[in-house]
Amino acid sequence: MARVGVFVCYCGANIADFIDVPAVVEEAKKIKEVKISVLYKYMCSDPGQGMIRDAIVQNRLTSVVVAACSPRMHEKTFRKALSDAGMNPYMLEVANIREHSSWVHQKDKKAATEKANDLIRMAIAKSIANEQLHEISVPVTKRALVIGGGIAGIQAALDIADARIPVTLVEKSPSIGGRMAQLDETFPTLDCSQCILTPKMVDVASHPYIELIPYSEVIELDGYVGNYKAKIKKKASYVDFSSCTGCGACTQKCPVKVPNEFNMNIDKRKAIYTPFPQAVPNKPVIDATHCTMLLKGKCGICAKVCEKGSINFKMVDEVIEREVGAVVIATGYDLWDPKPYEEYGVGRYKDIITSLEFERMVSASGPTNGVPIRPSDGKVPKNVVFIKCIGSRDEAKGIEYCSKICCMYTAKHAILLHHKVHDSHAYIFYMDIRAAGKGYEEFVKRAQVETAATYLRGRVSKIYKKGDKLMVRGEDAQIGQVVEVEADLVVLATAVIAPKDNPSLARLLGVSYDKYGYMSEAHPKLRPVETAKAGIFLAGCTQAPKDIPDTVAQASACAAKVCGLFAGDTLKKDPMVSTINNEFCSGCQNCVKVCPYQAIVTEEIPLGHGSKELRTVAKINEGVCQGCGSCVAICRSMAINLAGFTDPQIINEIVAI
Amino acid sequence: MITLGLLEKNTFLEAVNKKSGANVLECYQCGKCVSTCPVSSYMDFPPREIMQMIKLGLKEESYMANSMWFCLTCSACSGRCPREIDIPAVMEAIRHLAIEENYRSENKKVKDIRKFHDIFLDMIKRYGRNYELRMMAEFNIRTRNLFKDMHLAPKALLKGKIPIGHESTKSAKAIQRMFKLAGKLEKEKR
Amino acid sequence: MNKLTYFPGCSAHGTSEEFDHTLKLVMKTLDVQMEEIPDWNCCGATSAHVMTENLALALPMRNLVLAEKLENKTMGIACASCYSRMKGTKKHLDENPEQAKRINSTVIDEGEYQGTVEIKSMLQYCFEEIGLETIKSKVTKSLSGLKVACYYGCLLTRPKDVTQFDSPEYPMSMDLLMEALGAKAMEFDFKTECCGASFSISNTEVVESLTGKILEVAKESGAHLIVVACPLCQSNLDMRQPDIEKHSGKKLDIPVMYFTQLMALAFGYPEKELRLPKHIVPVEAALKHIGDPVPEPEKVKKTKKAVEAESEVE
Amino acid sequence: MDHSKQIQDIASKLFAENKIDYFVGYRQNAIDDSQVPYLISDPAEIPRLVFTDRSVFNLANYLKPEHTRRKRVGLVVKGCDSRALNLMLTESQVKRENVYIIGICCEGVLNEKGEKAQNCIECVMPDAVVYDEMIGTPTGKREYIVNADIKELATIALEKRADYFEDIFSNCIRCNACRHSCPLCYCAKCCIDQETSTLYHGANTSSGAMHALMTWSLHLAGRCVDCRNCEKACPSHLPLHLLHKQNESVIYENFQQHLAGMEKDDRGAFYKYSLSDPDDFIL
Amino acid sequence: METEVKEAQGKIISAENPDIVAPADWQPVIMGILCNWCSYAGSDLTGTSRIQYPPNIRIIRVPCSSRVDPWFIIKSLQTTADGVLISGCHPGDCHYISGNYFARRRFLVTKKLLNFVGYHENRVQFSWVSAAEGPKFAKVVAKVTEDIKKLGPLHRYKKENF
Repeated sequence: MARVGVFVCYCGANIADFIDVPAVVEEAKKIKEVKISVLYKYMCSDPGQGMIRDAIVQNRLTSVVVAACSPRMHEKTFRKALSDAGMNPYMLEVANIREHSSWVHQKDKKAATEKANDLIRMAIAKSIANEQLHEISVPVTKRALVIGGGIAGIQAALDIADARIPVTLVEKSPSIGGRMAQLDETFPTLDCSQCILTPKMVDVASHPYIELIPYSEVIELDGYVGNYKAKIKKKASYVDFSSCTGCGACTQKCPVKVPNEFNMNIDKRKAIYTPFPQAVPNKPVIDATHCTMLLKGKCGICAKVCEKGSINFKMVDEVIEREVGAVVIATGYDLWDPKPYEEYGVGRYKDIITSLEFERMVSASGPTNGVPIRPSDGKVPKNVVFIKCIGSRDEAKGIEYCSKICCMYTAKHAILLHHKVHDSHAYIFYMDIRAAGKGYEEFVKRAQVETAATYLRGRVSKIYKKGDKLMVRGEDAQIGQVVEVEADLVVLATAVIAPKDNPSLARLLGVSYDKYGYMSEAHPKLRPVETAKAGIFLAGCTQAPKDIPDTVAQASACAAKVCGLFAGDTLKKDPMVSTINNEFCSGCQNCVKVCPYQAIVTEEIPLGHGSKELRTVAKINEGVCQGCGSCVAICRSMAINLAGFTDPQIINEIVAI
Repeated sequence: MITLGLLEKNTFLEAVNKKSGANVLECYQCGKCVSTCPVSSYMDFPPREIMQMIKLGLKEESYMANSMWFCLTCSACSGRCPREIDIPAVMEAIRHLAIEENYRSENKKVKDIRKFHDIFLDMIKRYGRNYELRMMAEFNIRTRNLFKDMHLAPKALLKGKIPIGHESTKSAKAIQRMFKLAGKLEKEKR
Repeated sequence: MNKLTYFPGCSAHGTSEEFDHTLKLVMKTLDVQMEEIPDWNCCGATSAHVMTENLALALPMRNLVLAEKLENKTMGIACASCYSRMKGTKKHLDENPEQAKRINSTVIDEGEYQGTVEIKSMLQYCFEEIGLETIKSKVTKSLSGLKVACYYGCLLTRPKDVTQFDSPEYPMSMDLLMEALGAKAMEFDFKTECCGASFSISNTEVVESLTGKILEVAKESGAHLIVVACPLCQSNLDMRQPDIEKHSGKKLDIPVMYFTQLMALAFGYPEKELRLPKHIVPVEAALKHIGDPVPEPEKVKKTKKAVEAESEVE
Repeated sequence: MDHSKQIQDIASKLFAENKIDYFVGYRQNAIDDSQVPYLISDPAEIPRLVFTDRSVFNLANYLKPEHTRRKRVGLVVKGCDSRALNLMLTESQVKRENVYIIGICCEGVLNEKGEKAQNCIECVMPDAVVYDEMIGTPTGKREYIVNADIKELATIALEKRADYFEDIFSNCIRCNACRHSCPLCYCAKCCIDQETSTLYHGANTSSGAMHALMTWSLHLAGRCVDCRNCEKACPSHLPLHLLHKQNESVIYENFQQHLAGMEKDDRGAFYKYSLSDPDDFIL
Repeated sequence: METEVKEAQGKIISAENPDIVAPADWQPVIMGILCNWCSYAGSDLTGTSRIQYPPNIRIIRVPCSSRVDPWFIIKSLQTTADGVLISGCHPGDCHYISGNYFARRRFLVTKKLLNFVGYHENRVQFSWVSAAEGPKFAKVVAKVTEDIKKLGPLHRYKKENF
């Protein structure tokens, strides 16, 4: 006979004001299994938990029902109280009478009370069918996988490796460095991006605990926290990295010229190339979509000039496997294509460029040797108009959110423009200046005062051509007048968006993503680096737009999380997993098909007691099982059950009202 | 100086939102409408400022402004608005509210514009269709500016640009009935 | 033979008779039978919606109800203002059936409103229903050598959710149509800037400044003439030109023609059918450019290789 | 349609070559002109094997796991039977190497009244889809026809339909013959018989029957091949096909025209999904 | 299979059995089965945002909408509930990757089958409510409650209870 204790919480006034709590307590007493039913102001407080502990011992309770706030809030708290009293913590059920009753039926106390009664009845009925469960412990593979070799991935990999935990760093492009490598100088200190980034890149390459796999992608991830198995596709580079010395003879002699994506297609690179001079690893790869040898079997000059014989046109993609315990996603960001701004003539006017194109132009190692030019005629511009919020904060054409970094880098661009072209002038159309950060407002002031950039508050409405100038029309709300600026060059601060591959990567990794394609963190405030999937973490812009300091901070936080995860030899896991009753399993294996985690395998068991003949049944890997219950619902013979949510428990709830 | 009290219930904002179907609160004052608007420089308050005035509940000031009378309903602003606010509908809503509540601007231009529209509607009421020369003439008579555009008239007439005769719908009665019933509907609404 | 319900609008029988006339010629060549809505009335533009909501809906509704009685369910509208009023009204009525019922009571003598007529501007009709290929096939006299600036005005493509046609910022349908006739459409930034039509009588000062800017930019684009698809645009741009020249001191002298006039010309109708004398700014000089030698487009040096995904080989 | 001779020849051959231990076919019933399933292990009984348009039963039901685990069986299957067999193979209930399948290109069988049976009129696949040896000329897949009965029922008023089905369910005597006659009901222990569920599935009442039959039909949804063994077995003559055909039509219409057992390794509509599945019924 | 909802003066007539009439203030019981990660979290958010909705729903927490076996629905209708609402994560957002896609198929077939044997289609409803959609949850519950209130008490198969 079950002996249930019911503990009803006032939650201060939160519950008591809208539910007749004493009546609820009395109602619960009418159920014959209920041995004690009491109320208290704050069940979650120490005295409240003490009440539960005492009642368990005194009344020899077999299960406990707490009627309080959502189980998502305090289930863990109360479970701990149960185990402190020597009871199996999973004999607890929480009736959610706050979020589900008192807070949502504040105008009808009677109905709210009735509902609370029912919710408690359901919880009591369920708790009677509860079973004793025990935490599962699983072993851990102490190796981390970092996806993406931008500054976020680099920082995370270095921090984890410094804790002497092996790291596999996978980068999609031929070199690590990411977006930061494309930048000229960085706000708010104007230190050169290359100067602070390249030493870290070299550290990655030489770190004994880091395995760098460039020009490759993660294509599959199986397993679960502590025990992931990743498949990594190494794209064919057609260059044997082990023998290549990076002398560069091949790239010099290659006759095929291709738009250079690292320089935003402003200049050309070769079909065999290293993305930029400081690339790590500094080994070239062949772009198979443009190499005439690979396309038509003609040329092969690179192979002829290579003294080491490192060129191998027969190389194919290779899939390698790595067992890892944790994953850090650091896939960075893309920039929004401003095509929808038809009123600006984007696409029609060559002298409208994006901010990253400008960044490459002013970069000393960039395609124009650090001098901004007009793409239409190659002249150095004097009047440059910068327009912020292109795509950002624009529901109609772009995205709703603020891209966070544009205010700062536009101020930087104004300063850089002044550095490179002394007799130039920068006009900046803005809506708001968002400069919250250490040294940021001071930096904007520098742009406004030292550089004397003209800030005009208003969104630009139209750009049209007049002679060889572009007329930029917008309101300056400060003076309440429409102004037109004669521009030589217009720079659009395009929005930061999630990489377009993010959703497919998220699905592959089994983590969720938001409507913009950014990876979702487990909690926006309290768990900002974890995903909802245990053992997978987020660093940098893959989660939301961020500047470099924030990105680095989050990457280091990821590293701390990974190190924490790997601190012990095993992991503890909730016991809410599926179990199979072999007696009923007919071995149809449909459950294997629906399991999203490949947690179900088959095994051969004796046909009967002592029988030599075997039959096939399903078997659940409880380390892998996440407890979704898909298999339970499709098992026709009810051979599978999900601990904590068994059929009897749920049916008890249904019929309890 | 305007003193802003406790805005307990901004009835003006509610009325404008209801009539226009837009939500003025969405405006974040980027000013793209102002530089888009071909006539914003003629307005007392350009669209952006009107939006803010509605938010502040400045009813009289809005009604007495000439902005909504200058709005050409060309929809350029709403097409470019990053928050997709139907600004012409907001302008139209203020205009209709001002008419309903009998606010009359003393601004000469506004008076002219209103007069023109009155004549136009009168023309339709009488003939069912519109007749440009007659309209132009009547407008000039009513605005006591007999010779406005007269230098254009001979040339236009000479070139057959503006025909002398005019036509009307056969069932002018139906149109008159429509005017009467529509007017009644307008009153019922209030 | 295609059938088309036709709503000419007040100007077609007034100031823009040449538009109406050439439109009918063009449609004849294109094998479209136009049926004018019997006893149509003014749509109310540009005054009804300014003053009263109900009347602004009732006037177009009467026309819609009359049009629904005809067999054909596609309606072509010549004037952009009428087009915008009618299509906007239809959209509003369809979205607010209750109000539609109320407004219907004012024109109930004509019948019940169903909402079955599809509304297109004549430009849209030519572009979407007839198609450039058919139009091209009817061209007997190519307009090559003629450079035109296509001016759409505000209401042909705006608001986008009402018109559902072309880009509201940089439309290309008329440009493509002109190219099909052999003319060259110039890059023209003020395609959809407003000309201030509704103030053409009441507030000429505004109109002059707006049209002045449009004409200036059109002139700068190198066009010989401006092509329009709306009577109000035409009369504003054409009639106000002498005044603008006088006030600004700048010589403009750029004629403004309807796209149908040029279509008629290309289809082989004689010039007198275009009713050219009705234009305030003389057209004849501009039309002399037809047949001007067209510079050959620059030959691509390595045609074959240029096609290959942007890559080039030294 | 009379393939008796061919079947007898094949059976003889199989026994002679020692390829099978058992042969399952049909024999004439002694009391009327109907046929009953016939399992033989002795070649001497081969002459009693027949196959005509009276061979209505689905013999795949004779292949529950214990049969083929040790013994090799020769089996006659029509189109629908073969689809059931296909599913059983996919669901690992039959060892393919231990079964010799004689597939029939079926021309349709008769009902008790001697007319062509409804499921044969509406049959989508008369030819066997899995076989070692084929008898007859294949005519191929036919167009899917929505069952005439459910089409008719869908048109009548809700409360009338509810009455109709309450009648059906109250006539169920819970003998479980339907389940035992179904080749796809091979579970070691049916959920309806289990301790945990008997508590809730109810007693022999219309309510209990409703629950049991609905659950049963949902377990067969996307798997039922419309052989109507269940209906033939039902002593109360309940129109059990209604439930199955209803599910089948919903699945066919909404889930890429899925039909049970048509392809090898297809497990049924509930064990896969498409991103484009209907979503409009969800708020 | 659309069926009209009958209305009578001041009374509610059961959609499935016109003989059953309930008073106008009759309150249905609705069984709500919510997935833990999206809809249950969403319903918690409704609570924390204090958005009010009708009190007729009784909520059961399951890990995922794919845990919902159709017989839970049938059982609810047979025993305690006048209607059932099942809610899960939006397609693509399932915490368990694909659970809701499998569930969606079962739900459609179950809903149609129940309608076929004589339950009004509004008795069983489904929704996708994310953890962020507190207001949507309230809206969904209000709609479902209103729908089911119109249908009147569910009487069939209940007389014998179980």
